[in-house]
Amino acid sequence: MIRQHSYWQLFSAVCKKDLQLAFRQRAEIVNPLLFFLIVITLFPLAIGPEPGLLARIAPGIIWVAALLSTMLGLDKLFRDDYHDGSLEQLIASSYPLPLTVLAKVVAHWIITGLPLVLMTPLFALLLNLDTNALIATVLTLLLGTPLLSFIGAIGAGLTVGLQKGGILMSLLVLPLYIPVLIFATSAIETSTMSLDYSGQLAILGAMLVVAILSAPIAISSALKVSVS
Amino acid sequence: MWKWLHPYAKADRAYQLCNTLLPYFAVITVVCMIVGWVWGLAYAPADYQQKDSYRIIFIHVPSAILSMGAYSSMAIAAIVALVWQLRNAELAVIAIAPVGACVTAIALITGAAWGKPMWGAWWVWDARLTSELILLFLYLGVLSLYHAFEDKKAAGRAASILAIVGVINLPIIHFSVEWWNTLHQGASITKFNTNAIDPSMFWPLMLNIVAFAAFVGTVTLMRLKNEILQREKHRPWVRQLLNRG
Amino acid sequence: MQLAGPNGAGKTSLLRIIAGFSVPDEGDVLWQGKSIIKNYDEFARELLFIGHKTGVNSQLTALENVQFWLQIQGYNDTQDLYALLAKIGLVGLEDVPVRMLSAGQQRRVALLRLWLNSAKLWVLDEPFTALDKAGVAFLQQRFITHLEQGGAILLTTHQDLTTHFNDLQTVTLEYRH
Amino acid sequence: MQFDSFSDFIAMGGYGFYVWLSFGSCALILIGILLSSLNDTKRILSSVQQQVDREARIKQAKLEQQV
Repeated sequence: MIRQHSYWQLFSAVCKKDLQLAFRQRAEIVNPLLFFLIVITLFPLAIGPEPGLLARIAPGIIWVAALLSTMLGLDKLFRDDYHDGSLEQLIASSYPLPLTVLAKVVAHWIITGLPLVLMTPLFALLLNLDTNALIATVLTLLLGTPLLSFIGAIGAGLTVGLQKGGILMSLLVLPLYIPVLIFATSAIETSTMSLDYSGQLAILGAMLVVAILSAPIAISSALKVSVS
Repeated sequence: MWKWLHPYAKADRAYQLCNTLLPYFAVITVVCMIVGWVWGLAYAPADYQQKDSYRIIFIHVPSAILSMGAYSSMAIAAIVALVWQLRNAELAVIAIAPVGACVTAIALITGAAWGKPMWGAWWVWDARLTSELILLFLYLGVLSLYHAFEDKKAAGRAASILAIVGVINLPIIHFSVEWWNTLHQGASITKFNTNAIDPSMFWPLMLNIVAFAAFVGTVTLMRLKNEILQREKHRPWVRQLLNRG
Repeated sequence: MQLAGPNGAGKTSLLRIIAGFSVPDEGDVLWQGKSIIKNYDEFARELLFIGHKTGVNSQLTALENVQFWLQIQGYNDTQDLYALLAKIGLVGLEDVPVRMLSAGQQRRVALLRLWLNSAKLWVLDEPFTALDKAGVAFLQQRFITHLEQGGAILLTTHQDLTTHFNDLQTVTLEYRH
Repeated sequence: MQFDSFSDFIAMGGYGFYVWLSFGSCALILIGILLSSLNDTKRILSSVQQQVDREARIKQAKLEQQV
């Protein structure tokens, strides 16, 4: 048999498998989105529907809802592979594990993060957000949700071997999300005042680059601990 | 009546019944929808207050009525399914749910498109729109519960229970939202003064309501056929269908 | 080489240390004179591990599983996978999600890896579980060809293998408190 | 007919965008669910056909083994 090592082949194979699984059970994609939508609906019901008030708190609502709904899918990121033994096979494969992990995180973002970004205009309508703030929200989500996937995957990797890792994982991960939340909401806040918010975006971008470079290594060590 | 209905508890008979009913529903849908839309869009007089934007009513009101109607018929099917243990009724619950969700989505979208010129905002947290949104969540809940189960028998029963719970909750939700709304913004905006509706607008509206109802019926029958086929996949009568078609 | 011993003696733990998933408290595992912990990537290229958890995704079909393994191992899938699946007794079940198959059939899907790999060292944890007689015989046949090609097999099993393999070495672990 | 010309009809007295947006999205959704239902029928029937073929193949393989 011919054996050719191509990193791209591994990356696309792992990515493709996860996407294929997600599209086979569409609930995985749809349910976090619905959760997001329902959480957003709860806020006007709880604090009243005045458009001005809603527009003011909208960035906070959207981002907190985004944090919670990406949390939902994280638990599943490595769990199935852990339980059926695929994770061991991936570790024992001759490819570097961080690359495999990167592929899985990218797939996770396509499944949970990207739909959120695409649906944002709808949420903006519900919360009476103006166009400026909408653009800022989309941009921050575009930079921020992959960050959430990377940071969350570290927590998921650490807790995958535990019996009831779900809640523990949220406790580990949510504090790590705080910087993302701060810079993202501050960018949107600034945009509503028609000021320049490229600084906050630059910080988010820098954090994303650091995450892409370092998180896969952290995640693979976490997975090795969980498997042993 | 029971004697008359009983043979249709069998899957292949129910399938045939769907097949016989389907053309009638389809014809009514096509005729009423074409006439209703042309009448509503081109021939009905413009409203003196809202001008031509009011024409959205010819799809907004039918879809809003049908979103409720489809939910109640789904709940009735669910009750029949649970009380008489009729599997076909369970399948009907699952057949109606996606159609109902679509009609609800239409009501929401047309409501938003009507709201923009009238209230100046695409979305207003108005009592009726909010209840409609919650209704959409209920539909989607039934659907995703059904698809989450591996065992479709259990799935049908679970979805039926949820549909019944939803229909009991629906009035409570509606009144609480109404109360929430009046608490926050005084009297809610009334879109349409119903007793003043002119016959020249009333008849096309009626026609469109019939068209929507027939459409819901048509698609429900089609989906019911699918569900029956899916469940009876391994039976010989389904395999015979292959040879014929 | 067979690893024997009563339940709970530590066969699986030892296999997992040898495969490099767990780190031993003391000592080291050497493969061709080199520590596997330090040279894991090199070792992984020569290793095929099938544990209790078989690494078969139950949502995907047998065919999709096999294609995925080939890809993550870096092989180009040029061979006729249908013929291979037929050989192992999965005719007509290629495009059924694995979760619909019986336990023995699922095990067969996992064991397909033995035909799709050029690894020298096979580490197998209870490969015969859930297989029927024909399956066991078929698997032993595959073991013999692998050994003839100069490969090594380390496995745990409760079956008696001495009748089929002449130079079988058995290491027996004892249960200690 | 309420409108003098076709362009009047499209303009809907200045509300054209909203009216056609609602009617358009409505038509889109209705056609969408209709097509997806038709597609489901096709999918189910083809899966039945697949199952029939599969059983035939298993039978064939068993026959070959016996020979």
